[in-house]
Amino acid sequence: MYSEKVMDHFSNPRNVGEIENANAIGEVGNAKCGDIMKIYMNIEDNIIKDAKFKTFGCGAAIATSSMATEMVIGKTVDEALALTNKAVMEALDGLPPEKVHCSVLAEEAIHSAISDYKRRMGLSDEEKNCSGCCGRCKEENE
Amino acid sequence: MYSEKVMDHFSNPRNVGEIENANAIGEVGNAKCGDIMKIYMNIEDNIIKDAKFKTFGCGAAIATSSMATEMVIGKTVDEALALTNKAVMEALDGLPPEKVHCSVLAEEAIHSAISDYKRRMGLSDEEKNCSGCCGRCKEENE
Amino acid sequence: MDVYMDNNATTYMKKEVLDAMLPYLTQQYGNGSSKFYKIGRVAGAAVRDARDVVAKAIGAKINEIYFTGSGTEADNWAIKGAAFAKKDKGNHIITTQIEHHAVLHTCEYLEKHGYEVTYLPVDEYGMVKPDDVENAITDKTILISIMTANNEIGTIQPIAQIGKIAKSHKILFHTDAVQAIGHIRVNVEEMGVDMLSLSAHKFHGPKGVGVLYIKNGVKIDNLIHGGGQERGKRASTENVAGIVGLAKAIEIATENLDENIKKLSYFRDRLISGILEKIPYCRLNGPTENRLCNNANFSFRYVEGESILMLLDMKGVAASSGSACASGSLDPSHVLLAIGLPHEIAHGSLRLSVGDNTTDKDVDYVLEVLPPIIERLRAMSPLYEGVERREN
Amino acid sequence: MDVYMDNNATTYMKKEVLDAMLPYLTQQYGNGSSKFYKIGRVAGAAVRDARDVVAKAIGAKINEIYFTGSGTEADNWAIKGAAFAKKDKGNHIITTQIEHHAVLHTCEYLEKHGYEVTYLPVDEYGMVKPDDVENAITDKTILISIMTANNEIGTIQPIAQIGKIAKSHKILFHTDAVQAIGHIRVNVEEMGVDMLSLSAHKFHGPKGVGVLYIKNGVKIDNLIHGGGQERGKRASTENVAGIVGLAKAIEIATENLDENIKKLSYFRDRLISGILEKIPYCRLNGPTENRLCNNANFSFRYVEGESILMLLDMKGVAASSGSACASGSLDPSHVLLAIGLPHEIAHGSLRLSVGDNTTDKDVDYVLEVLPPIIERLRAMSPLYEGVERREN
Ligand SMILES: Cc1ncc(COP(=O)(O)O)c(C=O)c1O
Ligand SMILES: Cc1ncc(COP(=O)(O)O)c(C=O)c1O
Repeated sequence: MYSEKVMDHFSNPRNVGEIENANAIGEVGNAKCGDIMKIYMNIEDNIIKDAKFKTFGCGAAIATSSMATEMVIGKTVDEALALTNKAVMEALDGLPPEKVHCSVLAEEAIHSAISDYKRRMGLSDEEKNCSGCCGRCKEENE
Repeated sequence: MYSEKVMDHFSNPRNVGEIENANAIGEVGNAKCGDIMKIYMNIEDNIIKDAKFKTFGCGAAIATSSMATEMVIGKTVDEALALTNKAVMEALDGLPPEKVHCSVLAEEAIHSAISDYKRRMGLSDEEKNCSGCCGRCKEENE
Repeated sequence: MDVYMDNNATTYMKKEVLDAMLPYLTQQYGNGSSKFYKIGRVAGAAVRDARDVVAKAIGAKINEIYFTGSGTEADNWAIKGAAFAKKDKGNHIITTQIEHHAVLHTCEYLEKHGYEVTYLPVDEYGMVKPDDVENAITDKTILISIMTANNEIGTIQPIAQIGKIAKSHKILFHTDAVQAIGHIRVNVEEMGVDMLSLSAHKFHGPKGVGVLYIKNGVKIDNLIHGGGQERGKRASTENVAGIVGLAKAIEIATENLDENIKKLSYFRDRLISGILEKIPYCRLNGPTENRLCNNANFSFRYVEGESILMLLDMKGVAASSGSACASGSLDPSHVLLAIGLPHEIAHGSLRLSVGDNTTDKDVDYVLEVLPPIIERLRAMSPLYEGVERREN
Repeated sequence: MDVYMDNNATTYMKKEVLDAMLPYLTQQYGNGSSKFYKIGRVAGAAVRDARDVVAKAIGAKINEIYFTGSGTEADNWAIKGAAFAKKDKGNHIITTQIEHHAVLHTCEYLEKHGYEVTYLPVDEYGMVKPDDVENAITDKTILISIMTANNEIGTIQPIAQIGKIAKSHKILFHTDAVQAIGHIRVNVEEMGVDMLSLSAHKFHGPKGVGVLYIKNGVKIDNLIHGGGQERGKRASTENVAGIVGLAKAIEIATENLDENIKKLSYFRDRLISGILEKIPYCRLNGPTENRLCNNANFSFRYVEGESILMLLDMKGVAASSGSACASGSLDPSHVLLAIGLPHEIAHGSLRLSVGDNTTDKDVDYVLEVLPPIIERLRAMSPLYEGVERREN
């Protein structure tokens, strides 16, 4: 069901772990829904120097976390904010329909970490309007 | 589905044909229902000297005609009248449930021929109350 | 000599079909819905590939193919599923008097539950008139179900014409194409159908597996509720081997369609002309044109069908009859009655249906053994007495 | 190394079963209802013999056995058939929260059609209380449907006790015994059931064939209408090979029942004690007594089930999970929720179900590869962070 890229990122996830003294931490999802993504970043001079994650969730959740962290490292904050779930999915050669929400979660986790960073830096009082959940739990069961 | 006896009487039916100058002829059933049995007898001194049949119908109809004619030959008229469909069935080692009506038809054919004989002989004005049909066509489709 | 002449009832399974199935009856026993381990994915992929093959064979999209446990289940699902789903729109169904019992008894069941069903008559060849279909439509009509080809007398219906009528009135149109695969071109687009039923064992596939094609966008109720198989529409652990067998069989049947039709028609026509020539008081039931290439059906006056079958069986010939006795029911075939045969003639019917393994020898043999069988039964028949006498 | 630990999902087909089926997939291709020729009679006799074997295996009479296209179809038929047949008597059905979807979704469908369904709760081990059944009965109750043994957590229900209650209230009682054959003694008399469902592929038979036992005298509506097969109660050309395979499989399963139970329990118990011992923050779901001899089910805190399955698959181990992700649905297993697990713990579940070909080596291997998998996922889990810290 998963692409080779997904399988690769699931079985050899990049950037697993925590960053001590991270200046940007975001956590989205909740255990009830079965996915939690926590992303740690080290941002210097508006550039994401490092990113790591911890994820409780399915194969796709782990693979998207891995891919998303890989994709933002080296990017500016604004570039990282522009990263969409679609881009993460494409980088993974696609996800099965019922797993698309994992890529949404990854996008949200990045946003959440950057919001945290901005708050810490006093750069912005604008709170990213994230529910802390990808919304999947509220979707109608078709 | 049929016993060996039935198959034997179907494939080598006894007493097929007509009797010229028969003094007892009975016909029961109708083409609409898919079975007609016509029995010819030669009755002398109250004894059935010969019996033959012609039957339009299924394997069981042919086998019961064959068996019934064989069973009445040599019998007195009263003995023949006492022949039940059950006796014919037993002699054939049984019939499938949906074919029981064929044995009823055979019993009725014998009765009908004997009634004919009695009428011809002026022996009885009592008409055998035979519908000319085993009644199967009127049965409820279960 | 053994001669199988009942291919409308069922067909032998091709070796290629069994070979395709065997892995899934042995090592590849995984559950087709278990995608998190290899043996399950192998099974799932086999089902997906099979779905693709079936879709291509009938001109459908892969997600319009639903596997079922039989042709009968497909018919039941299409008809009840549509009836229940559309019950707020109306309660009227149009079908014909010559459908298979899988359709007829389903419609009768719905009649007990408040639906109204029009059973259209057919002409003497078993043909439905498209005008009759159109005239039967009311503003309560929710479904038209008309078979592609009749299993007893082989009549091929003008499905594409009826499809146009159904479409112009925006009424769901189902066709039972169980007898059609391998015998005529079946293409859901050209036919203009919304639903179509198939059954593998009629085209050299395994028994116990069928297909319902449901056009994208058509919503019907489920018949078998449960797990999420078949995209949530038909629950049950997938019959992987059966599905693979069905696909292989339909692939072979459609690849070789023209050749098949030619070959089968040849044997059918030899049977028809041989029998009509050799046996008096005999009629061909069903049409001469627009007839299934493998079906021949006769009525022999003055004799009854079950007896014919039994005597044929003694000679090694397997065939079937629309006689009431042979079917265990009280009336002769509803199809033969619908084309206007009187009961007594319908009782004397014989269906010979040729197949992929039929040979000239088989046909010769039938033409050799059948006439004396009819002769013999007529000699025993009280109905024939008068005929003989009149003749002589 | 390949280790199959998902025998509750499906089982491999035994060689003896395939051997029994093969004649009916090759030369003996006759239609089981075509009794007027030899090849048909051979098929018909095979179906009759199979029916006899199944009847003997579950303590039923031969005319109480009806073959279906799956266990799911048997469940649908029993429940809808009873509901529709008894609708003048009442509209209330009693079942449990832990039934298979084949039962649950069928009941939900009936709810949309005016029926009322009580879904009884279960205790923390998945056990239904007979008193709860009795208390739920109203004068509208027409059917009780309670599974013999649960497919996820293995709980074996007190069916005989519930059977007595049903009988004393004169209410039809159906049980889904799909997981029971070959694992516990199944006898319809002792269980006091009116209807019972089976599915061949759960006991080393073929996929796509099941049985509904219907006690003589019990009248339910047909689900699949059509031809006269199965004594007019379940239409479709008989899946002769499948039916023969089912019979052979149930024969083997019941002949060797005691031996089987001993062997499977041994492997199950090795798994349970080994895993509970080696992996912290782990619980066994389901009971320790009255548990299917082949089923083990665990929850591992702080990790999610699909990831476990994927890592197990990479090691060649086939298993399943009640995690929402693994099932493609939104919620984790309704069974795990019904026994009171919070969502986050239910997500981290793993079902290992042993079978006839399980070996000590297989168990050793699972006990070797599973702990590092859980370890690895926990190391990645943000939920585990706190736990580690608290520990250290
Ligand atoms: C026209 C037609 N429809 C439906 C069926 C039912 O198919 P099955 O017996 O495979 O369910 C048959 C054959 O039996 C048929 O000939
Ligand atoms: C308890 C139970 N009931 C019903 C079923 C349905 O059986 P099938 O998938 O063979 O239709 C299953 C298995 O899938 C089951 O475990």
